[in-house]
Amino acid sequence: MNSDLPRWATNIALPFLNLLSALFVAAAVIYLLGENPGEALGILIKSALGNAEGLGYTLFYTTTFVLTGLSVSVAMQAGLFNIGSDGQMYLGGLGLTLMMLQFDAILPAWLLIPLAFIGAAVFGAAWAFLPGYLQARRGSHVVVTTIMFNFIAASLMNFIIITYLIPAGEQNPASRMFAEAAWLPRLNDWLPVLGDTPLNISFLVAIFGLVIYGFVVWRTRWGYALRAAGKNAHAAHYAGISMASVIIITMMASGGLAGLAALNSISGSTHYLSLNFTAGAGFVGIAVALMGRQQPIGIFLAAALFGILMQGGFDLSFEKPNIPPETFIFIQGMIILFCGAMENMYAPALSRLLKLNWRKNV
Amino acid sequence: DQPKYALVYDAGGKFDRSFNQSAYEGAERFKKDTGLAYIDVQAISSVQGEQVMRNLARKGVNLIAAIGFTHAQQVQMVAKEFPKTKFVIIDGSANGANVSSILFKEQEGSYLVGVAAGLATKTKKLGFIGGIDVPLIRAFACGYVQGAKSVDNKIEVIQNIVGTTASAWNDPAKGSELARSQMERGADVIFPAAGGSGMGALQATKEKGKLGIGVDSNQNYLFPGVMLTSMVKRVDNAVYDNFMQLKNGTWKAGVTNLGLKEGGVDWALDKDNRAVISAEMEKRINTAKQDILSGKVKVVDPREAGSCPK
Amino acid sequence: MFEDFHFSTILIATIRNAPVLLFAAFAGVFAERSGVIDLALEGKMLASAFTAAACTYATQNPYWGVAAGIAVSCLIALLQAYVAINQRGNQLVFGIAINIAASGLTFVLAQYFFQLGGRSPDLGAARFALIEFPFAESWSSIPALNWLFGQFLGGHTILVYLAFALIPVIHWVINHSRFGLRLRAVGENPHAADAAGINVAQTRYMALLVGGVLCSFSGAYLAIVQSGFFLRDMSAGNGFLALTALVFGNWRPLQTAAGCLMFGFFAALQIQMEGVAFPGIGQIPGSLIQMLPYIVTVIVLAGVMAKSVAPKALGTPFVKSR
Amino acid sequence: MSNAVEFRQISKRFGKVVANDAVSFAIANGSIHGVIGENGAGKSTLMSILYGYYHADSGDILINGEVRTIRNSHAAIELGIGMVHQHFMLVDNMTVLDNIMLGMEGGFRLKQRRLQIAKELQQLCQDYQLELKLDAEIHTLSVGEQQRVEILKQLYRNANILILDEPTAVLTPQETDALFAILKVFKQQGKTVILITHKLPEIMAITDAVTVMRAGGVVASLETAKTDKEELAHKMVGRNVITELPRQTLHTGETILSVKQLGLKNAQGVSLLSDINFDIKAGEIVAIAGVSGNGQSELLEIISGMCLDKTEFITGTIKLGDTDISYHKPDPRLPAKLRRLGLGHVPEDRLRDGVIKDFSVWENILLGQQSDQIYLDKKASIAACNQLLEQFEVRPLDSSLRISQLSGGNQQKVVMAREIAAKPKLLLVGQPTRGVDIGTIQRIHTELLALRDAGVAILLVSAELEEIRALADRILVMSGGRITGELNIAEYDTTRIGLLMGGLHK
Ligand SMILES: Nc1ncnc2c1ncn2[C@@H]1O[C@H](COP(=O)(O)OP(=O)(O)OP(=O)(O)O)[C@@H](O)[C@H]1O
Ligand SMILES: Nc1ncnc2c1ncn2[C@@H]1O[C@H](COP(=O)(O)OP(=O)(O)OP(=O)(O)O)[C@@H](O)[C@H]1O
Ligand SMILES: [Mg+2]
Ligand SMILES: [Mg+2]
Repeated sequence: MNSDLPRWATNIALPFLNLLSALFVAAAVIYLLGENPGEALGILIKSALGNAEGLGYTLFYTTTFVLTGLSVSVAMQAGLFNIGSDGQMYLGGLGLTLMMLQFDAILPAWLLIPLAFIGAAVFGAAWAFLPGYLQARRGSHVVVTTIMFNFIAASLMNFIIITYLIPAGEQNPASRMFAEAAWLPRLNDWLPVLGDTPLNISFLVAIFGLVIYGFVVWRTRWGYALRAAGKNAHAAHYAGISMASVIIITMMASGGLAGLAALNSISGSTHYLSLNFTAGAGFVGIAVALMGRQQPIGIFLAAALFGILMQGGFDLSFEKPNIPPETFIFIQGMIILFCGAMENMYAPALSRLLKLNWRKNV
Repeated sequence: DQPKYALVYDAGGKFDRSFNQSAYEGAERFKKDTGLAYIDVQAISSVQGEQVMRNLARKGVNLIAAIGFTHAQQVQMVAKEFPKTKFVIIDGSANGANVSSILFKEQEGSYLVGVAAGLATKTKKLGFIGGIDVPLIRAFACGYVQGAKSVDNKIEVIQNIVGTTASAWNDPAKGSELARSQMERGADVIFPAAGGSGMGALQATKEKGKLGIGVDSNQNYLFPGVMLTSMVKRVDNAVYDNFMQLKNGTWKAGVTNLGLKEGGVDWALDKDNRAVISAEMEKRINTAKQDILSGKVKVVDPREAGSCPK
Repeated sequence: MFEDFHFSTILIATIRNAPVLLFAAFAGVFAERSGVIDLALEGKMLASAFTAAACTYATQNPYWGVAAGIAVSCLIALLQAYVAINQRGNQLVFGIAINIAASGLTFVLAQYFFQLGGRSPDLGAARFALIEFPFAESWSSIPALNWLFGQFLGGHTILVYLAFALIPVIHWVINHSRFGLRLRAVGENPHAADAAGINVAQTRYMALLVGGVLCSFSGAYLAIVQSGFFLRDMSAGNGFLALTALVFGNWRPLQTAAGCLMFGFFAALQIQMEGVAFPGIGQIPGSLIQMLPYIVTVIVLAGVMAKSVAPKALGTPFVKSR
Repeated sequence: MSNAVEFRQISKRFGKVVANDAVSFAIANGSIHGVIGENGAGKSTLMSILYGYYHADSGDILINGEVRTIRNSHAAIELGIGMVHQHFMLVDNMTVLDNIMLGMEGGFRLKQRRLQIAKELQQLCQDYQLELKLDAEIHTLSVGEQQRVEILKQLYRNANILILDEPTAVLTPQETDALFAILKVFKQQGKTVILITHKLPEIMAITDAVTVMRAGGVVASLETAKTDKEELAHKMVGRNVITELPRQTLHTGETILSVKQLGLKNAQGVSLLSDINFDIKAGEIVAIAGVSGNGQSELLEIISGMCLDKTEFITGTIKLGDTDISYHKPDPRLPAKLRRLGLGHVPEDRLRDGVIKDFSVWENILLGQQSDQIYLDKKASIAACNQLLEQFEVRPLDSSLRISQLSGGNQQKVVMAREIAAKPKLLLVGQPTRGVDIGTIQRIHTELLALRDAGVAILLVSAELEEIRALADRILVMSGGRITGELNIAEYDTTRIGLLMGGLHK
């Protein structure tokens, strides 16, 4: 579209201008709520990035969003819009919890942690299998089936937690807490400056996931098949790529990644499974995938942006009671709007400006 | 200097017209009575809850009251890290020498409003609407059914839940629809325990000229004349008392079960439902109350019994 | 088991449940048949629900509330058109952005104005009157007719009648009017429409605006008719359900309406399934019964209606070139 | 004679590309005016400007002697200009009638207008001898019929100036004749026709004047009667073009493809292919001639392993070398398996099947070969790709471009290069030069002949009899899903082939 703009302009200047616009709208709202926008922004940045512990929390949230963002991105590469990451993450949580409840008393940590991985990924993948299968074999729209599967997951999990997992006499609709052996090592074990943050090794898993994703999608035959199927089904057919298996396998990979996101929240932080623990992370994953253009670095940056808002926004509303936490939900929306949907708004103006400059120089 | 106090709400937030708000009112009353300030904050997720409680403890807050069962595990964890800080968990239980767990016997209050409903119904059909199917809501339902059946064993209680996701507490349209459906099937007194969705249900009962029952705080004032009563759960008292005890140096850790006897739950009678509750009804409800207090009637708690008697 | 079900009640509830979905799904029909994916139904619905409730409360007149809801919903639709058509932005991203923004802003505003935890005050008497058939009285002695005119057909608010009246109207507009013809052409092959001298951008703007108006009724119905107040996030996924009905109905008005009614029906049926002992199964737990409408949708999509065909240009911005 | 259209110094750039460079020429009223030029010469751009689709950066357009600004297609239509685009501008899932009335509805309610317009259209169909079902949906029509819809649309709109952009690229000879007959009637009525084509015989056959474009500019505007094919070809590409390529004598080897009793029915039981029997030996080109829609596409689809949805209705056997490759149940991976057995396939519809538009050129070179290795070595692939691009003179020579940035002709060269580079034993080639300019056609033909001489068996499906004549050693004529005749190239006879194509056995 804006091929006449230099790379630095499309990759840095435009996103920056867009982010600025979103922040401008946010500032207006904060001003109307009776607070000083500049001060608010200062608090937000400082609490999200300005100290090690805040940064730890920011990266903790980022981890979850990277994984759900990857989940949505993988599916998008194959032309599938997986709205079901949230449900898949929910089920992934069930998978790892069942594993941990079963084995946390008898197995050592170095076995439990891989088991948690497998449990989360397998259950997430299994929950994504059926929508994938129905799309591949019956042509049922994956968008609709995954939305439906989110609702179904909510019902199912409600039932399972209430009926089987609540320890006797407890109020909280949640499983019992896992034994410490099943807890993921936290990064503050090695980096004490991080303080009491739940940032754990799933952060490394997420980073590793980004690298693997980038490699598999762009440098292997599976990635090739995936992208080919996503861009042109006819040509994929011509090339002997089975659309059906690409769809099913991709959905399962997507679901598996979403399942892994549960690892961070449960094994890494709370250590028990509770009702609606995903808190909509799967939906943030959609925004992350779209804003990050399904590119590894983009996914990371978008996830980090949402992590910053989550952590900084929470602290800000704590310090400024006039700004309810919901304000940051609105700001999230504005950022997605300006950086995602109106990403090229400033492109014409910028290119005109650059040309003008260029003429002057000549 | 004076001790410092803090309140941590759960996802419902402080104006939910339900137990978060009730806690807020308790703290406000404490502030008014003593002139002492407090900090309050809302944590949307359990991770945030843990984070904020830790921050508050570090800031030197002496008593942190966490509202809602979702905070239970976090309280237990943070309390261990800060043995000098006192914690109160409301609606949930946590272990620790510095933790006070406040639980309510919702079934007892619900039993009383069940008696009221059983006396008020002409159709012998009642309605109950829960937000999500969780143990707490089951306790409400179970007490209500027991109360109604104590009046007339033939009374039938139609039960529904709103949903399974967090939006189940914020779906007044569905709440209203459930109430309508129950009324069309004959129910003439409806008891919603479903947060904001319940407001939709009460609205619908009002429109159809049937009776509604408020929950958690005294909601009789919402629709005077068509509110039969409210099942009040004195979260405000619990917060107020804990704050007061700390101030007076009488605060104690441990599990407290607040039932009728402790004034933790009750039914509400005020000017807004005076016209609906006849003297005869009032007498029978209070008799039921006496029976519970004296131990003559034991209201089954499904959380302990594992299920609700048929 | 069957004696546990009150089918007359289920039918009435179906009618009462349907308008929220009908209005939103029709909004989706216009947007998507013109080639713009409308994931923003949920956000428009929520924004208009808030505006409708707030204005109704302020003016004590539901009609002003509806008018204000229309205005806000149309403003969002205009922004949507600007993004989708002029900016050629990603339509899915727009939808998600608006849904999130609306969820946050309606709460913040509700809290700012009313201080009720994201609620509006009760609208009290400022709501739509129930419309009764004038001759219903005379039938009241015959139970069946009394039910038919008093409860099934009569006794609803004006928005219910509007929703049902719109079914044939929208079918006609889409399939038998000039606007509909152009709309379909633009959504299917905008290049062909453009070559035929049709202004693609203008047609899509119109479609989104009509959708804006329709979607606002959905929000108004939620707030003014069904609840009597606004509450945060009260759209509760209905916008997505409407989209599902749209896909289910193959983007055609009549089938889409049928999809909405089906959802309404199963929602009503599900309410009555709680506590019923089924032979051989016993009582099904409430949380599992909640799945019913969604499972039915999946089964229907997988079985009966395999392969629904979206408008070909859906989601792709129109750029003049081959 | 006055001029219907006159271009004065029209210039148009797309970014750095100059599509039209000070184009000036005039088109006489009541004439048929040809415009020719290589791919990318700027023909379509110029016509799009005339139709209000693009705006010229500078220059004027005169319609009937008056300077006009044509802001959009609507304005062009008002001026009596009609255009039949290179890619048809029809809405697939609407009826012929609705497509024609689109933009001309005349009122909010369609019902009565529909009846009225249908009547008028029937009259027009009679006048111009067009056969069309007005209530048929577009996607059910053949390409030729779709083009008739486009023309009927222009007739109904009373276009006085009709632009046709490569209208014959997808037509059979019969359909082309029918089209030209209509154009002649058009001309008789005093209307003006602008005809863009790559086929010089057509220019010679029907136009009154011709403009040759190259690299955005006008090379010459000539009276058709005063020029010939050779001169035009020379002016077009700037060098001499040999129209007849030299061919070496036939040396056939063993049988590579053997098709026996092949048949295909659709789900309704209608026979699409029946009784197909033929062999192809190494080193020969067997061409299939026929009006499109007579089973050629299905035949290619089955042999290439791409038939998925109606496999249960396939009968007969196919052998590739000694391997039986007949299949009766769907296997989506079959095309890849067949490739490993030595089958190459240049698909009929290259944009749909042959390339992935959003992929770079080097990635497209891997299409079909993607499953040979797990790791895709980008550097090595690009190097290999560049070599191929050089060999096949693909322009621009840049394997990292998205393939959609190449012109159709160059895309075709990429597909061809890919399939040839895999060293197939059998190459299936569908419509290799559709919409491709003369220079490129020559290049592609040269490659195919070289392949034949190297001992590859080639099955060619083409709607161009000229192409078949230039390449084939044997010709099979198909009609109604059967092979209606077979002849050697020595027996080539257009009339006889035409009759066979019409299903007339002699
Ligand atoms: N939409 C576009 N964007 C950028 N450049 C374009 C566009 N359309 C055409 N061009 C440029 O204009 C030049 C002329 O293209 P045009 O389509 O007019 O050629 P043509 O003569 O019609 O070719 P063909 O015989 O292949 O149809 C091309 O070489 C190309 O560089
Ligand atoms: N979006 C674009 N950006 C840049 N160049 C383009 C674009 N679209 C087309 N072109 C250029 O246009 C030229 C011809 O494009 P055009 O679309 O006319 O091809 P075509 O008519 O399909 O080709 P052919 O006549 O060979 O079938 C190519 O050289 C290509 O580089
Ligand atoms: Mg062209
Ligand atoms: Mg061309």
